[in-house]
Amino acid sequence: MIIENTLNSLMNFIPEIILFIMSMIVLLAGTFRFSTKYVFHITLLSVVTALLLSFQNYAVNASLLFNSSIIKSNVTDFFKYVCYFIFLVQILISRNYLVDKKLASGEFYSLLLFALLGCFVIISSNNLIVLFLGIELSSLSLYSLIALNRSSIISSEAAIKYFVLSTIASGIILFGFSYLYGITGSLSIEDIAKHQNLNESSNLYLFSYILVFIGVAFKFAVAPFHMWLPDVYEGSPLPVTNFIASIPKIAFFVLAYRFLEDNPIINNDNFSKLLLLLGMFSILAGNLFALAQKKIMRMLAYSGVANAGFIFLGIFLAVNNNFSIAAFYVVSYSITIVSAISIITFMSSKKFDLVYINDLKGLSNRSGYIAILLMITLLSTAGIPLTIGFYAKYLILDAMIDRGLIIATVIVVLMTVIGLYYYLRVIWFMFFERGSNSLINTIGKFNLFVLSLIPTSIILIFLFPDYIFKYVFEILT
Amino acid sequence: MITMTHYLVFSALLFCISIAGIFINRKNILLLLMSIELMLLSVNTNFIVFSHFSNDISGQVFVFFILAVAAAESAIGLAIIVSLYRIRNSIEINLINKLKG
Amino acid sequence: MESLILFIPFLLLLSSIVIGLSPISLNNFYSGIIGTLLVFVSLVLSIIILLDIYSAEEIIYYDDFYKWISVGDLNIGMGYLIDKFSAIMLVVVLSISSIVHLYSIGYMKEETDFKRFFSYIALFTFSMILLVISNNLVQLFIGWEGVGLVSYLLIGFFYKKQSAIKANLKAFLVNRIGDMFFILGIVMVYAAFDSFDYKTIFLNLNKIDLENLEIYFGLSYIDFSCLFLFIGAMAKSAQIPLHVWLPDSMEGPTPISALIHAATMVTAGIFMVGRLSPLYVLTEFTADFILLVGASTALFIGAIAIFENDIKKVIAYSTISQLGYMVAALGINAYTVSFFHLYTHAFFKALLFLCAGSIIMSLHHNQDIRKMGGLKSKLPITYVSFMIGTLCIIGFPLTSGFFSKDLLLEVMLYENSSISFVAYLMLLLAALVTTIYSLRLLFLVFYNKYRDKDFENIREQSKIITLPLIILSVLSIISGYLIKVFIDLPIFMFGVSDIHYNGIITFIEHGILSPATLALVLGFYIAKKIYKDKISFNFIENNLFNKISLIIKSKYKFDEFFILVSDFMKSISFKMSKNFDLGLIDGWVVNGFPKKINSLAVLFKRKSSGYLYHYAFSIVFSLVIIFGIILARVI
Amino acid sequence: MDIITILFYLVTSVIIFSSISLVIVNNTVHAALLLVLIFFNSAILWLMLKAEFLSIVLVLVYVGAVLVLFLFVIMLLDIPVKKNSSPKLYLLFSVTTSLIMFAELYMIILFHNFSDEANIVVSSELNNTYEIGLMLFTEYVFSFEITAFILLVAIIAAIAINMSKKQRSLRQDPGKQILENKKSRLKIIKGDEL
Amino acid sequence: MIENILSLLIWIPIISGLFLLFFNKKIYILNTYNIFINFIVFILSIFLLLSFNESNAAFQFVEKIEWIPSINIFYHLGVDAISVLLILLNTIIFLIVSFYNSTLIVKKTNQYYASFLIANGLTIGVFSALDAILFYIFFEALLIPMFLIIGIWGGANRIYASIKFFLYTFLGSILLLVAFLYINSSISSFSVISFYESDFSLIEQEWLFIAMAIAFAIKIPMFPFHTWLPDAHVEAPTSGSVVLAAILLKVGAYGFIRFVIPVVPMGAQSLDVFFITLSLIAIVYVGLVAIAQNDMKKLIAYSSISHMGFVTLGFFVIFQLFDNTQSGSDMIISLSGSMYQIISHGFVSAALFMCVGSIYDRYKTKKISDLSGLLNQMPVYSWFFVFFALANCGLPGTSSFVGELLVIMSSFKANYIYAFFASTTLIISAVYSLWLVKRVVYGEVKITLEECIDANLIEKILLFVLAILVLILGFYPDYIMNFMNATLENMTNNIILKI
Repeated sequence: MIIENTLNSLMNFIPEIILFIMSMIVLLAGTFRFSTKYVFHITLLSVVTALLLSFQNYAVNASLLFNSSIIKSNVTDFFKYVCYFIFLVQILISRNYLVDKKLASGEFYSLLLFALLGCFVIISSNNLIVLFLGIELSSLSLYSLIALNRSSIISSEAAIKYFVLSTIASGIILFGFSYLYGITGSLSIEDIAKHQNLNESSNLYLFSYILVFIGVAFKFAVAPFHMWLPDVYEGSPLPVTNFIASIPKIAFFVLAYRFLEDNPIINNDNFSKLLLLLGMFSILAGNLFALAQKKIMRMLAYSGVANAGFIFLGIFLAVNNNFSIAAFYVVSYSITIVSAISIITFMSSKKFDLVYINDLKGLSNRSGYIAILLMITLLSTAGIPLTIGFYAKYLILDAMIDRGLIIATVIVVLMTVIGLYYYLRVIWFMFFERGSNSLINTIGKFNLFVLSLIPTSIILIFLFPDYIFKYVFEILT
Repeated sequence: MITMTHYLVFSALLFCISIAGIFINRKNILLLLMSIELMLLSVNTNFIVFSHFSNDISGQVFVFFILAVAAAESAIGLAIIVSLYRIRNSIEINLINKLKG
Repeated sequence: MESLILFIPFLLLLSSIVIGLSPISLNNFYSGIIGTLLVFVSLVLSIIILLDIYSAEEIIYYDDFYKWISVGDLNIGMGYLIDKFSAIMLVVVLSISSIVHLYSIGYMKEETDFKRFFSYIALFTFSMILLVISNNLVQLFIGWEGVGLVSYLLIGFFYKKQSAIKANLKAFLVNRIGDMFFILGIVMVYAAFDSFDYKTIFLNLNKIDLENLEIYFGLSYIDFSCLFLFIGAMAKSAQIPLHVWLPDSMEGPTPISALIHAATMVTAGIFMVGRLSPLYVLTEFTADFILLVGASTALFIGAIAIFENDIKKVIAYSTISQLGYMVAALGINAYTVSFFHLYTHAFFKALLFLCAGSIIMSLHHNQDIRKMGGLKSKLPITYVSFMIGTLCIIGFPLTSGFFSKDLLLEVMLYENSSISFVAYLMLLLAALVTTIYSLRLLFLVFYNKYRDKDFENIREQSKIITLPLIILSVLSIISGYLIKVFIDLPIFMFGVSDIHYNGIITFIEHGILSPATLALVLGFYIAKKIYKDKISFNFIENNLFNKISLIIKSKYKFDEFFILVSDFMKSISFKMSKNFDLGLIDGWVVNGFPKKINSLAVLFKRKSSGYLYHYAFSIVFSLVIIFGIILARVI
Repeated sequence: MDIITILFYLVTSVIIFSSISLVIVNNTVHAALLLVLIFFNSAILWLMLKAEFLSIVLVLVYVGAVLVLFLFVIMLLDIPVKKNSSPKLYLLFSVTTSLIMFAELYMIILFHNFSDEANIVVSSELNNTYEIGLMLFTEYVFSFEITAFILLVAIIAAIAINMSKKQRSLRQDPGKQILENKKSRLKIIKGDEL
Repeated sequence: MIENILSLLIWIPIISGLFLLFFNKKIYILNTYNIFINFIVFILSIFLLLSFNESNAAFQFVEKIEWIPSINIFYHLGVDAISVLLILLNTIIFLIVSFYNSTLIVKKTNQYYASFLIANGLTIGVFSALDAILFYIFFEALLIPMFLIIGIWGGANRIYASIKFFLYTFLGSILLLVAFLYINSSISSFSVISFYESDFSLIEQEWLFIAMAIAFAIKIPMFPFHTWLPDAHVEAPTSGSVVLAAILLKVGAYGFIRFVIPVVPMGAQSLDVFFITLSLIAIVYVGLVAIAQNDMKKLIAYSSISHMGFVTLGFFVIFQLFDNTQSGSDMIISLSGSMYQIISHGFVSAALFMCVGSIYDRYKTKKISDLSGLLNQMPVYSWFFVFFALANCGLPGTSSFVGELLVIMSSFKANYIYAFFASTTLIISAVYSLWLVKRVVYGEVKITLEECIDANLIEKILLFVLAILVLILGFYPDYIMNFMNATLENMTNNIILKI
């Protein structure tokens, strides 16, 4: 029976299995000194295959696999699609960059696939053990990916910082897990949530949840747990940054969703206030720090901190199991930031790393097209209408006002205005300043096409958002 | 009589010491790694305590996995430290602040 | 007949537009002729209308051309109200205008901007007509501002001359001060009667419970509104202290001075008060105020003319002084009398200005009377005309000025109040002053010897210049004999029933025997002795007299006062712009807050160390704080 | 005071003291050895909690493998012993913070009403190792596989990070240094190229 | 087509503008294209005007499509008389600007034209949106083309000005969003029509009022929020200034009359004295500040602020008018006056900025102290300049007078002190306008140009058209007054019911 069960589970988990297998093939291909071209194509092939298979495998109803340790539902599938999409864009764009930086190798791509898989495991996990392993799988792959850039001082620094701090966060999460296990006597997330339903609230339960969510806050880089993010953004190779900025956020959002779904703790005054305050503080700190940044990645990192604050607000607002607001925010932010970092990746070349915002001066003279793409992306991050980011912020603000948090809303809104300044600074550098850096790479028709995918969808979704809204609302409410 | 609370307080203390170890230490990055091991040890102890007192083996299974992962983690950590040492010729923590602001 | 009224403004507007926008190929002369003809046709039309009005009793043309605004309960039309009063005014304005048009063809023939000039004066006449025929206050105001505008444009006609563009700005701004109050007055009237329409206002005058209206600063509502309206008139009709613009406005071409700054526009204030006389009779304070302003203007500004050396400015000051007479008459509710003086004054003052223009042309734009003299022989027609004008202004018996001024003084005397008696004395003194400066001008310009070079080349101007002078001379003399018409003018509620008018002969007799004649004779004596015979009197050397003359020569420092005020405002506005707007609001608040936030951000950035243990510590520290707070809340 | 209690206090106090000294010790080798001590004592503690398999694993894997790796790296890098020189204020602050944290955790644990001993069913029939094995290969087989991948990642990473195709070390080559001249050492580049 | 005319009006220029971004051809093709599109839009708006039934106070040409039903947002368009007039103003100004642009030489011409086309469509969207969020989206989106216009094609200090413009207006508008969301959370609709039917408590209304009023006060701009405008004007290219002054400021005014006053009249009523004071400060103080300016564009910008003070004054005195007279008629008069001022200022300021822009093109300076005696070198321009300067100071017969008169009238009925301060504008506006004329137009020539180019044919025609419009509006305001009457009557009735 167990074997049948396992076989059935394997069949349902086939896209991930394929990815597991393919990642090892990629590794082998790298080991046997295939040219990096093949490695890249195999990676691409494996992701596309997995994506196609997972389309075919789309689950309308939730099903539990591997003895209830894995859950597969339309929620997990939705987020996985987003991850696949993002990942595809990332690897397509980063190809030239990696070759230029001599990073393209079998182990790089396979580690990237492992990181992706780790995130998928987080997304699908229904058990603390699997969850922990997923977190570790993705984190360990990411530490290594950063450290792979051996020649760079800042990369190794970023790696060690990320490593140590992330491990602390894992430790904190685990500590919380241990208490949860102790209270409920179960490792199943569902059971843990149910336990809270059955019993009256216990303080230890609350505190272990807080421990877990501090860990989550760390992974989201919510202030004051955000310090690693700018350093990692700056230090790691751009494709890795691109990954770190987007896919783990989605994965950890799903984690938060799992932990809070059907769980009355979200209505707990202390817990929800904590989420609210962390979110607000993060918006405040992120925007404030981003103002002074001169390096583009650090600026994006701090903007990421601010956006993580918004995600926390979204989670805070997920009363009555309505996670759709936060989910929409996460998805919209992730694809936007991927677009931004991809564009920066694209512009960096062999001789030149796009580090300072100043380097973007006069970009529109050199390539108006890229400048417009970047502008759309940044406006979306800022939440200006005509972009998907507007709806993301809109939903949050709307829900906050529905909750009667007027003053908090006004503060958030004012912070958004401050935040707008540093996005505008990039835009004005690109469009208003004269002179342009001739080292910036602007060629590559196919890459330009890939790059324009996200900005186009940002605007298209703005114009016709209803399908997405309906879908997200349906699966996450 | 040694109760569950005794064990839990002990592991909490261990947890606090290990975390303090991470930020009190200013010189040697290897000590950081050791502190992390210590932290995981405290977590493991917690799990085992709960597993023991609730007579449920799954906590111990978790500990098994944590041990495995911790080993992998320290391997990667040490690898990073070695590579850091190669490029900077030092692993002093208070020299690692090229990324800041 | 009534439909003819539409043609008058139309023709004038047509004239203005056609001449103003005509291509360069249109000859200056012909365009002048076109303009003059159109005005002349209007004049003919207006005379027909006047005759029509007088053909029967109680004919009033009243209608709207079109609705200007109708919104809510508010209805403002563009229309006309022609009664005897406005019909006469119409004729006066159009006749002076057509004469000036004619004169200008000659006077302006060498100017490059000839057509612009004609376009302007046609526009002016249009605005003036709009003002005169208006049947509501808003239209009045539109005309009022329109004439002000053209006055502004014409004073600045020689736009390269700094003095001209200063003068026109000054004229406009001073008028604007008046306009501000004028519009407030209009609005006050509207607020009380809920209409701008004369008819509605006058009809409701009795229905409105005047007692019930608010009282501001101890003055009744009507007092206040009339006062504000009158302040508007003060600016337009150059009364103390808002007269300062008129002498400067002599920078404009001379025909303009005749048309706008003597005969028509400046009398708009008088006309307005006359128009609104039903309101003004309800006021007490304002009437006294008007009386005093008028009398003091007549006397004190007249006195300045004695010491003025610019021929046009002398006439300008005399205009102000004469306007003072009219205003003073308004102050005792003797509107017909005031209007009568307006009417006679229009002709002889226009005449004087045109003569001055002729002299100036002949002397190649020399306006300084100290350099003139003995022109009697060289410019005979001008001399005679000027003489007639002077006689009129000093009220020489049987000239028009005699009738109007004497009537005015008589009425003033008969008014039973102490204020009006003081005013009477002032006006009497003003008559003396008038005589002195007018004759001084006459003597200095035409008698004795020429005091500048090139006497030989001076010659009389062409017929096109002299013809208007002749026409106006005739009109100046005969216009006074229509006194009966004015005394019987019916539209004023309180006409001159107090005046015992027993026919023209009696009036003349009475007039000659009045104190005014004494003033005339005395003035003639003094002027002749000083300016013609160059005899110096002892009392001139008198210390007191010196002081007085110094005060008068300083023009009572009105200009300086206005400059002071404007400098003060300017410095305030500069200070506000720099310190408050750019400094406080923009610099400190609008840019200041972002700057503070930015410096805060930079500070944070600089303070962050980048050390791993600090990061770890901050994580743990936050955790401890969060735990602490929640523990405190839970327990 | 039964033997278990005495043992508990003995073991825990050893662990606590060694961990405190681990945190403040300067010599890395000493620290590693202290860690060995801690792990051994923990193994004893776990034995007391009837987790025989795990305590064996702890000794085997940690002491036998991980700490040897640590020692290996310590020896490899041969880092001179340097005194930990935290500023006093910072030290005070951090120690206080940790103490407060402990106090908070202590309170949290204390306030929770654990049903002590109520659940303890004395030793089931099956032995500990068997039970864990059963769980591992039935219920947690998926997790087990992932762990395999994690270890794979660790292997790849450890190799890839340090595998160098050419000499990248910053150690200076004296021969090269001697050959350098002023021109080759100083290269002027424009500010905006940075 | 007639049912979708609003959509056409919005999307034709936007889509053709987007097309233009990727369409860089010879300049005359671009010119023709640009003018052609603007002309089509203009014709459509004329068509809208003609087919609009002004006696019907309800919204007309309503289009309501489910856009995002899941969050209750509709693609809901519709116009009443106010919107129709503003749309017409908008299309006229953009047509004029498109002609004017064809006389200029700018870099990145296609993008320049595209920005204007997009701005055109978005503004029409602002004026015709009946869904609050749709309005907000257009309102915000409008910032982007203007931001780019100022930032890319602006003067030396353009970045500062454009950022200030963008951030400042964004700050305001995001508060507006908060207010909209709050309203939605209690009436669960974003439709303007249901906004009008909403019923909030006084304290709610006050806060909503503050949030919305700040947004629009920044946009209009009202007194303490005005400092972005001079900077933006000074740095913007001429056409940008024209659009900014003639259209964008009106968006703020439109917001007041569409969203603030009818939706939260009680809030407005309880704070009206404060806003009246601000308006009066704008009229007097900002007017005085305008006098001190040495940059022509700055001067006109400040004068715009001062004139907008009249608009807000007219909006906010209506409550006191109602208290004093208990009748809607005076309120209608006051609102009509403000609306008229809006329209009139659109034309006058547009013309003034065009004049200044052309002077700048020729003399390369906007400093008043550098210029003198323009009349000698470019007479046609100068006379237009004088004309519009006079119109700017509210000379009767020009359109500005009508609005000023009505507002002064209404404010007197509310309180004589308001009228007193409001009427000082007669002096102040005359001082700054005519002093400007005196220093710039009259006098002797200071800078002699090698070849002095007076207005070319297009410029002459444009200025002439504007002048004629100003005069027609000045002499025959009744058409527009009648046009708005039913709408305003309906609006005042609503307000009266709610207060």
